[in-house]
Amino acid sequence: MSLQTEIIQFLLAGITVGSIYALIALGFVTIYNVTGIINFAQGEFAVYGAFIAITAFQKSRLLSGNWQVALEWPLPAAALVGVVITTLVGILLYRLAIQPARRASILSMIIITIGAAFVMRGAALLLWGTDPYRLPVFTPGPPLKIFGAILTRQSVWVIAVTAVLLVILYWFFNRTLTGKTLQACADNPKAAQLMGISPQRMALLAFGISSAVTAIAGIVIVPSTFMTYDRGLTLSLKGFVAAIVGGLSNPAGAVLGGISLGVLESFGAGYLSSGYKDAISFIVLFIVLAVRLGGFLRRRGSAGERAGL
Amino acid sequence: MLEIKNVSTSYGHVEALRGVSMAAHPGEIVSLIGANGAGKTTLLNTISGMTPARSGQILLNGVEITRLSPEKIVNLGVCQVPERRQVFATLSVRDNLTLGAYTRMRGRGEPPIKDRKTLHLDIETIYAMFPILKQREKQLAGTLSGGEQQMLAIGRSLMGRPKVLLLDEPSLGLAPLIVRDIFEIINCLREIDTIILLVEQNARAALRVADRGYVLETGRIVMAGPAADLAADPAIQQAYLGKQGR
Amino acid sequence: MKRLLIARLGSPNLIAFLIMALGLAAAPVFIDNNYIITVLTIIALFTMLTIGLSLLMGYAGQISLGQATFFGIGAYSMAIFSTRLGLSPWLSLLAGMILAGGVAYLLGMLIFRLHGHYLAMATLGMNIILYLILTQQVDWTGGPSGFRGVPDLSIGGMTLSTDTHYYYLIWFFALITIALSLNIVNSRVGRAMRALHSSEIAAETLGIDTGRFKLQVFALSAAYSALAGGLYASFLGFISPSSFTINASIKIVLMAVVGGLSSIWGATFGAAAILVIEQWLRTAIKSLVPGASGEQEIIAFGLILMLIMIFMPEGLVTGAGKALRARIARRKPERAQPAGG
Amino acid sequence: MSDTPLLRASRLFKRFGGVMAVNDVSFAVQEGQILALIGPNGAGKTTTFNLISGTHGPDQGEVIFRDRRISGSRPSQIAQQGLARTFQNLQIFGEMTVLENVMAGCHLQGTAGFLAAALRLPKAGAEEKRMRGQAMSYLEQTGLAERAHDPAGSLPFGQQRLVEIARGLAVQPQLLLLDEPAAGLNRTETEELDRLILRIRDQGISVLLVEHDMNLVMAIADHVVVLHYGSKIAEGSPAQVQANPDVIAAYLGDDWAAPPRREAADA
Repeated sequence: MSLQTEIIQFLLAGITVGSIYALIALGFVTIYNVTGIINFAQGEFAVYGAFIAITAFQKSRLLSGNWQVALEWPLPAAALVGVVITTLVGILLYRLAIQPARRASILSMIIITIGAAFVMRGAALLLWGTDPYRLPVFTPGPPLKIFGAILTRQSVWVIAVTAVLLVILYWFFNRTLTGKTLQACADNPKAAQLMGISPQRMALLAFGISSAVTAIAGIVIVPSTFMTYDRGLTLSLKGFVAAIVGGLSNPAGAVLGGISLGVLESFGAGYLSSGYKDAISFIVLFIVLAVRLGGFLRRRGSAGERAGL
Repeated sequence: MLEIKNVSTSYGHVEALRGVSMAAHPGEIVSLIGANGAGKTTLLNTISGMTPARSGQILLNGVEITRLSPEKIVNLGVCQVPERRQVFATLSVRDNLTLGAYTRMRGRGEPPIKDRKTLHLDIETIYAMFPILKQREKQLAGTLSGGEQQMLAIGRSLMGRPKVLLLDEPSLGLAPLIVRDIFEIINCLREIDTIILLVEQNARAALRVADRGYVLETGRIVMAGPAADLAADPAIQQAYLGKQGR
Repeated sequence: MKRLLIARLGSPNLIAFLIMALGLAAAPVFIDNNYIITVLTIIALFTMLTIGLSLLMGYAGQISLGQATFFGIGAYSMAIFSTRLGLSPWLSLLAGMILAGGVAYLLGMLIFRLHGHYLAMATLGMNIILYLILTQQVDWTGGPSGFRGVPDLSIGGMTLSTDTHYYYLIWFFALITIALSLNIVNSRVGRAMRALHSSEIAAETLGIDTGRFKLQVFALSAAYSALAGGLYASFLGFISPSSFTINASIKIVLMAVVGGLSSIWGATFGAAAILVIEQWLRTAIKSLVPGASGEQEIIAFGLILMLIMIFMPEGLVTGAGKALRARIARRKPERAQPAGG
Repeated sequence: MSDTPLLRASRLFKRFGGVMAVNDVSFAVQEGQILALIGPNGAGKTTTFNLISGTHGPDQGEVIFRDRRISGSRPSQIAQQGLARTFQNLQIFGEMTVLENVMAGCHLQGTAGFLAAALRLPKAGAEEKRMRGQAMSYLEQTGLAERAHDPAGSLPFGQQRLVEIARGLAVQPQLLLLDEPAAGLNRTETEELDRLILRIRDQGISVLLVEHDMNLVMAIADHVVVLHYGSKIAEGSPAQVQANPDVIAAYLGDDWAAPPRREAADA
């Protein structure tokens, strides 16, 4: 393989993985903007989306084989169920754990979402065990060739789904009343309240949207990589790093951050060391934090933080 | 009418309002004046539910609104123009106005907005009052000048068709010439036949534009009466600048 | 001097400390069960870890979700220095503490400019990087399959070999940790730390160099953790990266939270409570769901974390004490003014 | 020595976004003086206060304290120079006892570090005893001695204010900055505060005061500086500024700004 092809190959792989990071980062940003909370359980939504879709799609043995499920729905229906149930989980998380503690300190809120991540991860372990799971590729067929580099059909799906989601979200936030209401809440929660907008209702909505987007990320990636119950944490951290790189409160930045992180990882794994691939994102995190947080990011905080939500 | 009966409000340990009673009627402008920290803004926040009263009653046309959530109070037609304007800086001028009608579009405020056309007409009414906002329609509110933001904040509140309009320090931080424009606008608001409560540090201007006034000092109403009488009272100056110094 | 001594003897901390020390010293006489002795020893280790975190989180108000990093540094320093570099085990233990403290200090210089979420994530990242190093640098660490043959410590020519030996040794260090920490908390530096937790800006205006204090506390908590790590490595003789994961870090957070974030005694209680619950849950889950494997107990841990933070953010020990006092305080005026009710 | 002021703020500027919060403000605090910084809402008092106490650095200009430039230093360094402050929205250490709060204020009077504290070295013990004694004397001065062992957060608001002042005194400052000390106090508490501030001044500690309560300012200040729209518009004795037409206009506004009300126009 020529150097040029190799570079394109790494780039394509990076963009594919980066799309997933971008979606998770968007999930972070959506919740953070409206509520000022960083949800450490974010990555678990991706795991749940994938696992639920798989369970609906194929015969599954849950609870260490004590519970057999054979729904065998078609893939689109299974995926839909994955997204819907995960969204409900997200909404439940807000109602049961976040809303009752909404006046708590940041430290408490971090611990609560960490606790939530543990509960979700433990429940996933109990239900699905430690086995790796995979969905079949959405459309089987030979991979595409781009300048000699290979792009699998599933990668095309990943990138396309990300692109479509971005368009939908853009439309939602900028063209619908509800979307603008969410933006208003992120911008100035106090003024939003004076308009008769309920910040708690908006926070619930943010959790719903965020968990749905992250669940979709989990579902589109699971045909190309195995999903295990403990992937949530790594996905959370990568999504968070992507969000930070993009400025944390900026959706477009989150997408760019996600894709650049994916590309960086892909090149790092290819040229430096595949074993330390996961360390790359944290080194990026440390650098970004050191360089930028001393300055404007820290002072600004999110709207929710200012309002004490 | 708006009635406030013996209302007290605290922030944590600090009692910001101590047994305040007052009333206001549609079509009149009532000014609340007093030195910094006298409790003027707290009074507005207590009416709008942002800082709930600890005791006492607030009645709007005979219906008790004390301790309802701010959202419910907005639904009943109490709209506040907050201190320092608080426009949605990252949204366009038009979107800011649209969100001002949020409760009406959700069918909870009166009269409800059922279609885009009604909304459009309402926004045009605001543009007629503030032509500059129409010019800036697509601009982000954060890019507006202070005076324009104040107009937008007032326009946004009017989109809610308020029965009670609470104006918190509309002249704060604005250049003197702009302050004049803002007071001109407040004077015109009398025509919409709403109850208008005006909190102002510029006591002289506030009393000139108002029909009646209340003077607050450390959370209590210490003087009340027709605005013209208050304006002529030397005790006002003492309320602001203290007893005779050395 | 005599009065001072009496005053000290009379302090509840000292009495509690003495009772605890006596009880622990006597325990092996009555317990003839290696399993229980081992569990008690592990409680001592986690007491040290939890106290380190309590000082950091509860007193200095800084969050760390990566305390297992320093636990790991201590353990692997003990293993590597004493075998590969030929240092004596005691020196290796000390070296591990210094190394962990130094790493914390340097890292702290970078990450303590951060607040809240960022700090939490950065400390998580720190833990993940350590885990990667432990699994990747196979030549030094033995990789994922672990490191065998960590030497035993010895005192005055006597090599510590039995579980009971280590029980005494590790509890000795744990009690020292408790004593030192109690002293620190009730001193000039302790007040500075608590002030910093309560209001950083106010502490700063009293002339407290908050930046330096955070670093020092972080380094101290790291040294405590490394001490626990070194003792742990020597006690078991075998270590593997899986003991130093984020799960372990969160478990330490959980212990601190259960005990109350700003309570030294709470740390011991939290460590004991969680370890006992953990043992119990492992068997309970297996009997509920036959064939289940893995760390399902984290469901319960997560739930405990959430419930405490939602309903009793100061932690069980502090929170329960406060609730009780509030109840008594509520009752008093009722009794004084029966007509008022 | 006596002709150089204790603190001199010269030509301070501070801009927040598009707003000039502090615009070319200069003034001086003499030794043994109570200086009040007043002005209507949004005049820039608090920002000026923050520039002096080191919470913010000025964009331009400098603050000289005892012949040393303190602007741009960290608050802890400024405290070491002999400048203490209180906060408008109280920043007491609520979980600590009143005594511990004030002992935290004695921080600079001690040197014991982690090691000395952990091992309870005799040096640390003696130091601790000395600090405790000092702290108690400040509590007696402010009338808080009886509450010494109560958690500071459990005190009524007025006494929490006093805890902050006692804590500030414990820094042993030459200049004490008080940020709206009377806010939230009732009338008797304010009068007690009057007397306390005068006593502090009589001990030789200068006081710089930002305050809304004009009765308090007019009763105790030696010198008053008036800010409006970020600029200094007047200074002088209380009686002088009270009679100053610019000050009156700043506080009460200009009625030309408003058009006359409708009825008046109709009549």
